[in-house]
Amino acid sequence: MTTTEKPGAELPLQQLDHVVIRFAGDSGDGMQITGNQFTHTSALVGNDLATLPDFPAEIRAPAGTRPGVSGFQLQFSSRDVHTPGDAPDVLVAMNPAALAVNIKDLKKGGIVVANTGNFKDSDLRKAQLEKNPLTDGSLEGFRVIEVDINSRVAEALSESPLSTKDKQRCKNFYTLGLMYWVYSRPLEPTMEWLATKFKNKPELVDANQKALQAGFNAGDIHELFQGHYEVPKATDLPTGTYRNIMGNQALAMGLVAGAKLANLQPVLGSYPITPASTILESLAAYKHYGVVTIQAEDEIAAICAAIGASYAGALGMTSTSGPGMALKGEAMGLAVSTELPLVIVDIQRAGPSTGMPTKVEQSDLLQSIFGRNGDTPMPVIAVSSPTDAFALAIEACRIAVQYMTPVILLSDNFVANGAEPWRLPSMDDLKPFPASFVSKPEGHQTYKRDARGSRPWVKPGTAGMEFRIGGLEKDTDGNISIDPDNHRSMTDQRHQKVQNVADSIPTPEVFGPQEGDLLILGWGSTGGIITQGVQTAQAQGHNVSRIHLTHVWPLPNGLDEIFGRFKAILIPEMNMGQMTRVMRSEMPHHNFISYPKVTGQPFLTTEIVDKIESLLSK
Amino acid sequence: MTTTEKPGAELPLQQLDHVVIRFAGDSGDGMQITGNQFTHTSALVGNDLATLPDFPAEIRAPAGTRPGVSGFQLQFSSRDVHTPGDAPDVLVAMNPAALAVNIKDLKKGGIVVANTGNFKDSDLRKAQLEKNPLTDGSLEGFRVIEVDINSRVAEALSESPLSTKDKQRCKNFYTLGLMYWVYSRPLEPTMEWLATKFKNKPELVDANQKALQAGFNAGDIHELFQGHYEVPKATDLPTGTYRNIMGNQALAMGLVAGAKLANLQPVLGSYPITPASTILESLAAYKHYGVVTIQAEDEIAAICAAIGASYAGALGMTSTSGPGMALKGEAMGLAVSTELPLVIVDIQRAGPSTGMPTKVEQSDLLQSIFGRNGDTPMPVIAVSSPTDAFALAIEACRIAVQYMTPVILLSDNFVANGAEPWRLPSMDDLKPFPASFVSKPEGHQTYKRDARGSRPWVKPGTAGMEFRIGGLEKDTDGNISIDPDNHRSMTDQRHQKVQNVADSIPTPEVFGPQEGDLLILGWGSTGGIITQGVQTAQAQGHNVSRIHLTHVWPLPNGLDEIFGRFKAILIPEMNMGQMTRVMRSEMPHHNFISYPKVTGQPFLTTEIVDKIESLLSK
Amino acid sequence: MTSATLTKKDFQSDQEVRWCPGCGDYAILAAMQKYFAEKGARPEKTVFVSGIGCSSRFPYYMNTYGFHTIHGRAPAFATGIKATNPELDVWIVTGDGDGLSIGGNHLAHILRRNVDVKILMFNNEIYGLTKGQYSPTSPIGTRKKSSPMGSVDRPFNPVAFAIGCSGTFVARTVDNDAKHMAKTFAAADAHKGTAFIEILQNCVIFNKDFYSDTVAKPVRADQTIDLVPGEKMIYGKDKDKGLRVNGWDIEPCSAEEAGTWNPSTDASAPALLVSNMDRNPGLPTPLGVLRSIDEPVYETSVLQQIDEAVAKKGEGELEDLVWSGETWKVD
Amino acid sequence: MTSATLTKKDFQSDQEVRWCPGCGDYAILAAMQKYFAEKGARPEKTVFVSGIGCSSRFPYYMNTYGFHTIHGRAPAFATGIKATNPELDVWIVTGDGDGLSIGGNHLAHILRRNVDVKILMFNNEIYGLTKGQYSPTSPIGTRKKSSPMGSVDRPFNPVAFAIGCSGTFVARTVDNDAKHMAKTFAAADAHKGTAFIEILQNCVIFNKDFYSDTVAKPVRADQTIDLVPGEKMIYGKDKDKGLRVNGWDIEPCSAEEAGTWNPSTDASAPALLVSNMDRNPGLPTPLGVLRSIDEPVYETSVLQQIDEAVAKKGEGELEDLVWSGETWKVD
Ligand SMILES: Cc1ncc(C[n+]2csc(CCOP(=O)(O)OP(=O)(O)O)c2C)c(N)n1
Ligand SMILES: Cc1ncc(C[n+]2csc(CCOP(=O)(O)OP(=O)(O)O)c2C)c(N)n1
Ligand code: SF4
Ligand code: SF4
Ligand SMILES: [Mg+2]
Ligand SMILES: [Mg+2]
Repeated sequence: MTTTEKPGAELPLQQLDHVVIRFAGDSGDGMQITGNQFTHTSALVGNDLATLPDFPAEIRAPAGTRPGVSGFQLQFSSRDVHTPGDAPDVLVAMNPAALAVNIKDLKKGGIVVANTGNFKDSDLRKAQLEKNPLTDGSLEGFRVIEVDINSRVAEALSESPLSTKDKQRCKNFYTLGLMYWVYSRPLEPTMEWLATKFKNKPELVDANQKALQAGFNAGDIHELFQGHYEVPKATDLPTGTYRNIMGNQALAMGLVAGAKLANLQPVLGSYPITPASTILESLAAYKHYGVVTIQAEDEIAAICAAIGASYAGALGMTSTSGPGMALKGEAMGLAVSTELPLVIVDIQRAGPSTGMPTKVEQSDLLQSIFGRNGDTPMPVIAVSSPTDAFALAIEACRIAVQYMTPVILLSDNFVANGAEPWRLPSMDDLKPFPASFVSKPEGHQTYKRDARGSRPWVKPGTAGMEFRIGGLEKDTDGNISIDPDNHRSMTDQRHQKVQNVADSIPTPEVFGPQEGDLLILGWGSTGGIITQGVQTAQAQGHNVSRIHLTHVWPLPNGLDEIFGRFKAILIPEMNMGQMTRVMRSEMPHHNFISYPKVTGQPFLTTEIVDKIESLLSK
Repeated sequence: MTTTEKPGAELPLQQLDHVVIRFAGDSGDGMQITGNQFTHTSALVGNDLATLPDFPAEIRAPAGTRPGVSGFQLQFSSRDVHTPGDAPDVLVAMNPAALAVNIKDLKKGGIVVANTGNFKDSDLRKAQLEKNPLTDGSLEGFRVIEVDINSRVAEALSESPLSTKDKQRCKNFYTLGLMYWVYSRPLEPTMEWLATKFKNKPELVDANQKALQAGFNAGDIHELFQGHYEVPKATDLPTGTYRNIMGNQALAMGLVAGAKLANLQPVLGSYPITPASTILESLAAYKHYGVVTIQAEDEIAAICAAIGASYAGALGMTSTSGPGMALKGEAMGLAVSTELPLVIVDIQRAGPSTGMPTKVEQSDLLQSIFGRNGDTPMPVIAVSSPTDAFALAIEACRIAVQYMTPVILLSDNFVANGAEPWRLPSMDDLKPFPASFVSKPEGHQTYKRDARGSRPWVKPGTAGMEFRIGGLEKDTDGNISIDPDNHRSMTDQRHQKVQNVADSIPTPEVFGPQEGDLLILGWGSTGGIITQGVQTAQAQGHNVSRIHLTHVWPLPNGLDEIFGRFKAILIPEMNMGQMTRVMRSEMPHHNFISYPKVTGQPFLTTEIVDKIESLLSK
Repeated sequence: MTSATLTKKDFQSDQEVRWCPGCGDYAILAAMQKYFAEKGARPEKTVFVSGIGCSSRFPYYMNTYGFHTIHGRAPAFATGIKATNPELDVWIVTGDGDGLSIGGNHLAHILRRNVDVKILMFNNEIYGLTKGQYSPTSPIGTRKKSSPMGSVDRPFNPVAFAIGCSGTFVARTVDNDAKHMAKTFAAADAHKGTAFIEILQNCVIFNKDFYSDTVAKPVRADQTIDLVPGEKMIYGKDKDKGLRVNGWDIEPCSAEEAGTWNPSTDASAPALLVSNMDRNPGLPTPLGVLRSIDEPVYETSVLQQIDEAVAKKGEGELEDLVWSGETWKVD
Repeated sequence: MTSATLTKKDFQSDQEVRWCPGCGDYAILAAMQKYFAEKGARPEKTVFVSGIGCSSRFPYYMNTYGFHTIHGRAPAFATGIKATNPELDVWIVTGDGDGLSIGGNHLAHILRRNVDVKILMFNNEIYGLTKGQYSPTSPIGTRKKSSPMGSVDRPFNPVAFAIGCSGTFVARTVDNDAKHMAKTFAAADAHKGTAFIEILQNCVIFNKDFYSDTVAKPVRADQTIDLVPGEKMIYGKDKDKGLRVNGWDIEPCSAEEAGTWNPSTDASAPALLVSNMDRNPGLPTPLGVLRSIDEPVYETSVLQQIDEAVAKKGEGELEDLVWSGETWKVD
């Protein structure tokens, strides 16, 4: 069956360090599957990689229209990779709309693979194009490979018993085969995947496998390409067992793991919202781990149910995005006041208001730290990549349980839907932090603090420990108090407890020179791009360093000393400068430079590199 | 009827500059009426003054208990007064609970007037006192005047047809008469007030007037006091017509005036909450001014109804306190995104969560500036005193209408319930800022900006201008857009528009030396106390200045230059340092010193003075 | 503006409609545009207010004033709009998630207040826009993304909910019957007060044909009854089935024995009785007007009080406002 | 812990009760403490959850576990508590403002989900804690601080609301009748699922004796009917008045002709019919059990699915969680 032994032996084979490829087509064209298969196969051949799907904002926009375009970008590399890549090297465009929407991102001199079968006049009209971009000269400067995929698939499947319509649905596997040839990937993994996927529909297995093979063969036979490429396996990847994982998936698993490590039942209260809904959906499938998911009537009920769960002795959790966060402020205050553990997940999207639900932004930072009535401090940590989401979900659980506090876990659209290979942690890497419940009345006080500043947790059901709590100010015994000194003291204690979290986290490492002119500070999902950008700039000989903040509130210890070693600290962030504001207010004596980007799109590596260059040349 | 001509001529009459007096008794004792009458009379004799009632947290705690104590403090003076005073010079205690709760505040050497008629064993028990403080030596250092007010009133009213119980309800007027004697006030204003108040119950008029007169006479006759006092009329008060006004009352009037000046109908959506409810209640009584009040089902509905009103062409308003503010964040974002005028009033109280609803705090500042998802800027202004509330409510309306933006108007418990004489503005002082509506389609775009950065306002009902708006990102035409450049541009425009407000406000004045070692920065209700404290410190020869911020976001122009003239800027505030944080993040190069107070109580003048001394002696 | 007759097209906005091909929302939109042309509506007098959801995109497609607000709060915005300008013809579009999940309370309160707005709830028993989680109207056992083993939450019956909130007009129609929609829109429009219409709507992507047993075209005649005020309760392809009351209950009978439908009785119990028929195997799903009573309209009373206050105290002037209370002079 | 018999006193907490002297809340508290002693409740197994309001201070005074949460959200907290530990006996205390104004949606949703909690709504037709504004249960025309010319909002009927939300147990009692309260608490307690009890409660400060025409002691016997499942609908000081059904209506009759009360019919219409009797001059105000049906309990189903999942897939281990999906090796 396979002919992948010596792929395209006649044509020149060129080695590449890394490639960025984007598949784009109509929502119905199966681009997500194509992308995922390419990813999977590339992982198996040993590349490092990162991916980013780009779903249309509409559920199903009319076929062939620009809003209906669905995309999937991946970068695969023979070295460590931190982002899905800036500009694609190759754009696969299944129709004119896909071409029109994506062409502006393609690298100069990049390859366009266009399915000419879908470039009829009617197709151009649906894409609101007056002329055919394949012929009007607008693609000058790119290498355009035209393939009538529709016809080729029809030919390849002429013997198949499938209907014409169903045959055409195999187009994406033909396309995938073609790209496998171009980048010298084996067909077997996808062949196997098809066999399993459609195991009850042999005619579908057959047709899709045939299409895949036909696409692969076409590279060679039709001499569409002047040559093809190889991206050797990455050699700097740590050894271990890997799987590919998306950000929200990893985050959900981290929440289950975190609760397990705390020896608590995870109870999620959530209300669907893009791009957080998949956390609720993932957790709903973990029932055999004892996970309870409550799909609440709104975001307020969701967090209140989670607080109720924590009150009852579980680990309460809630997941949402910006508009939902805005609704949870009052209840967060109650969790702060009653000092119950709680994990609040915010998958940020572009605001203000409903904003651009499918676009990325980091603009909920200030809301997370300050968006509540009263002096109401709460730890905030931020996820930098899909795999980081697993680790930080556990970290959020740890802080919540050890400090009896609500914790905000920030992620964003970019991380949530992005994917990367995950080196599976061994069980020894996961340190338990079991919660303890008090059951003896002797010496117990509801708000008596331990060395961390944390209060004891009593589980209702425990005889002799009956107590009442609430959101009114209270004294150490838990009784309502309006005594002025008590309020000052309790306010201080709540503040101090959150500050104490800093003592439980490491000072972040500086990568690159330990002192110098410029330090780039990243937080959340800018982390990967900053890494890539700084590495590039360093390779170009620039004296620049980087640091990444995982814990954004309280700030880790030692930052002041580190910042003191640099003349300037640049903070790229996808908002109007929110982290810069936090830094200035905490350490006004350092020179922070804000580098905001508010387009709803992640930074490009080149933007980081250019900024570094311009700052260092001043 | 009156004998006030030569009050207590036999006893020495001493002149005082100012006096602080606190009336304290059971909720049912009528202390608020007593205090208000004293205030009214003092205003009429020409004193300047400021008052602060102190209501119990409970609606009606059991009689005689500590939680049931109701208090009213006022400062009256022959000079300009900025606060109700630190420690009272005189404490009138109608029962042991009132004494126990308030004695700690009394000035050293101050006078206690105690109603011994209520110091029976049962009364002491209700107040949870084991010994009688009048006899156990605990009042050493104070001048204690014991009067059995119960018996004296009974005697004075022996001829009255009232029941014994009703006679006893005249106790507060007896007490008031006594204090009138001590401070040489005329009885007429209160006599007249009683005559009007009970005009249909002549026996009540008679009894209360008799009690008042008897109390007044008692000062003389019984030689309870070694002398009495006079506080001459203030001579530094601007001429004009005055009335006494409470903060929330003034604020409500300001909202009506602001809407009138904008030529718009005021529509308030509100949900009751302490200490903001009286704004809703005041506005509900202004129906003949065209005010619509919607008592909504919750704070979210309240703000949404207000936004709906603005959408329909009225001036939408909403009033609440901290927990309610926390709920409004999402809707505020919509108002920012759709750029509709809106006034959001937050009467701050002590948090976090339900906190201490009847106690004061300024801890909603950061929530007001930052508590929303996305980059969602909004002007914030803060009221410093009861009369200032009128002016700033108008200012909030002006900004909202001229800049098509929601505006947050911050006040607090201290201002809301405090009162002071208000020099009534003339109509010429109130400058109109009429709103204009667009009705011509030519050249119109929904988000086309004028010189201020503000967009045009179209009233539904206008033919030919039909348009759709919402919370999704949109372009200048108002059409939904996810274009990256458009989002950057609109985000910038929203940001810039709010910054532009700074150009419409004056740079605040520095009082005292224009440069030096120390500048005290006040915002909101710390203003009065800082004024008083700085004046005191200046009088003591300290080189210290002060500045007050009315507009807390955006900051007024010129501050940077002003701050540059001082070595340090001290920021006293009733929170954990929120304004200090804002200042540092905006102008990190100045030396801001935070002076937080979080006891649920306002600063004392002495605390300001002491802090100044300690900083300047360093 | 002259009141030239407008056509359906005049109510189509210039925005591209972006629902999934085949979505029931298209039919509702078309029916509404047609109805607006027929009733002789003025675009400038009309405001469509919505929350968030596929259904809530509706206002963008009507060439009238429109406000796409935030999730669940449309009734609150509409209350503010009507209290400001009762002349505006305000229509709310909401979904089963927008209106009954996050927005249930605002829906309840506008119903009890009886604000003069028309509410269209597109009930597809699913959250469409967030890609297919079960909703508060999904039956127990619904297997969707967030309920892989089936939902365990008992659903609301939207019309019963509206009746419990003492709604003054409650009706039900379906996206596949343009005539019935038009008739129901007209009945709601004629009502003075809050009119609530549940529209059963097909979400072809996430909950395709959920109504195939009841209001789908092939079975509709036999599985539903159109309740028309003052008419006999008769249904069936051959108009041969009837309903009648028996004690606390409603029961099937022959067409001859059928009772007469009255949605305007003092008590709302009959409305609830019929609205709960779906639960009952032998009985048809009710469509049509379930409840219709006259009650005071909120914004009318609000404005009446203002008029009364003005009549009594005179129109308040800025000067009177400031120069009020007990005053004194300092010279 | 031994299960020694506890007395009423054992359910009194050490906190000083701070309602106004004369407030109806005292009587409800006493009745509850007495009932808890009589039912042999265990303090440690009991949780009182409340929102904000005078009524919501209740948990502080019960010597059990208690959670005084935020305004209107008690049902959501309670849902989280029950989904975590169904063994706990959870009672919600709320007011007409807390439960029907800001909290209406959560109340509606807990009712439809049928979480096994008991809800006591103290209805004094006023916001007590915020000092006397009209509430969503105040009749039109109520003149209070925020409605100087009388309120214009039509009120909710709490029991009708609960029925519209398909509540499985709905009852009404009054603070001045200790016996009736005890009986109603017991009936609610015996119900498996959400039990909603409206308690008419006298706010002596802001809405004194609002119920003087109906449930006040002097008129109660003649102005109210105690609806007891399975018993004849008879009332009056002399037990001489009756009620019976006639078509869509309920009507007065002699005691002999009275019908039998059944709150457990398939449809909830009879419950709504009687719950709306107050509106009707000739008919008595209903007290007692208006609705009582058996339906699946939310948290039972939640936990059952977990058990099923475990039975099918085995108890999930940390190791399995991480080592899932398609993996590959890098050596
Ligand atoms: C505050 C907030 N929470 C959640 C969401 C996400 N959200 C948008 S629409 C929707 C549900 C829509 O369901 P429905 O009202 O039934 O509309 P449909 O799409 O089915 O027409 C949800 C949960 C949001 N936009 N805002
Ligand atoms: C978010 C929020 N909004 C408003 C309030 C103010 N508030 C406290 S209790 C209450 C109403 C209470 O009415 P009800 O539930 O009837 O209780 P009652 O005092 O009458 O027993 C209100 C509006 C609050 N505490 N929190
Ligand atoms: S997801 Fe469903 S409801 Fe939404 S547009 Fe598509 S078919 Fe219609
Ligand atoms: S205000 Fe009313 S409800 Fe509240 S404690 Fe007092 S009497 Fe009871
Ligand atoms: Mg829906
Ligand atoms: Mg109440």
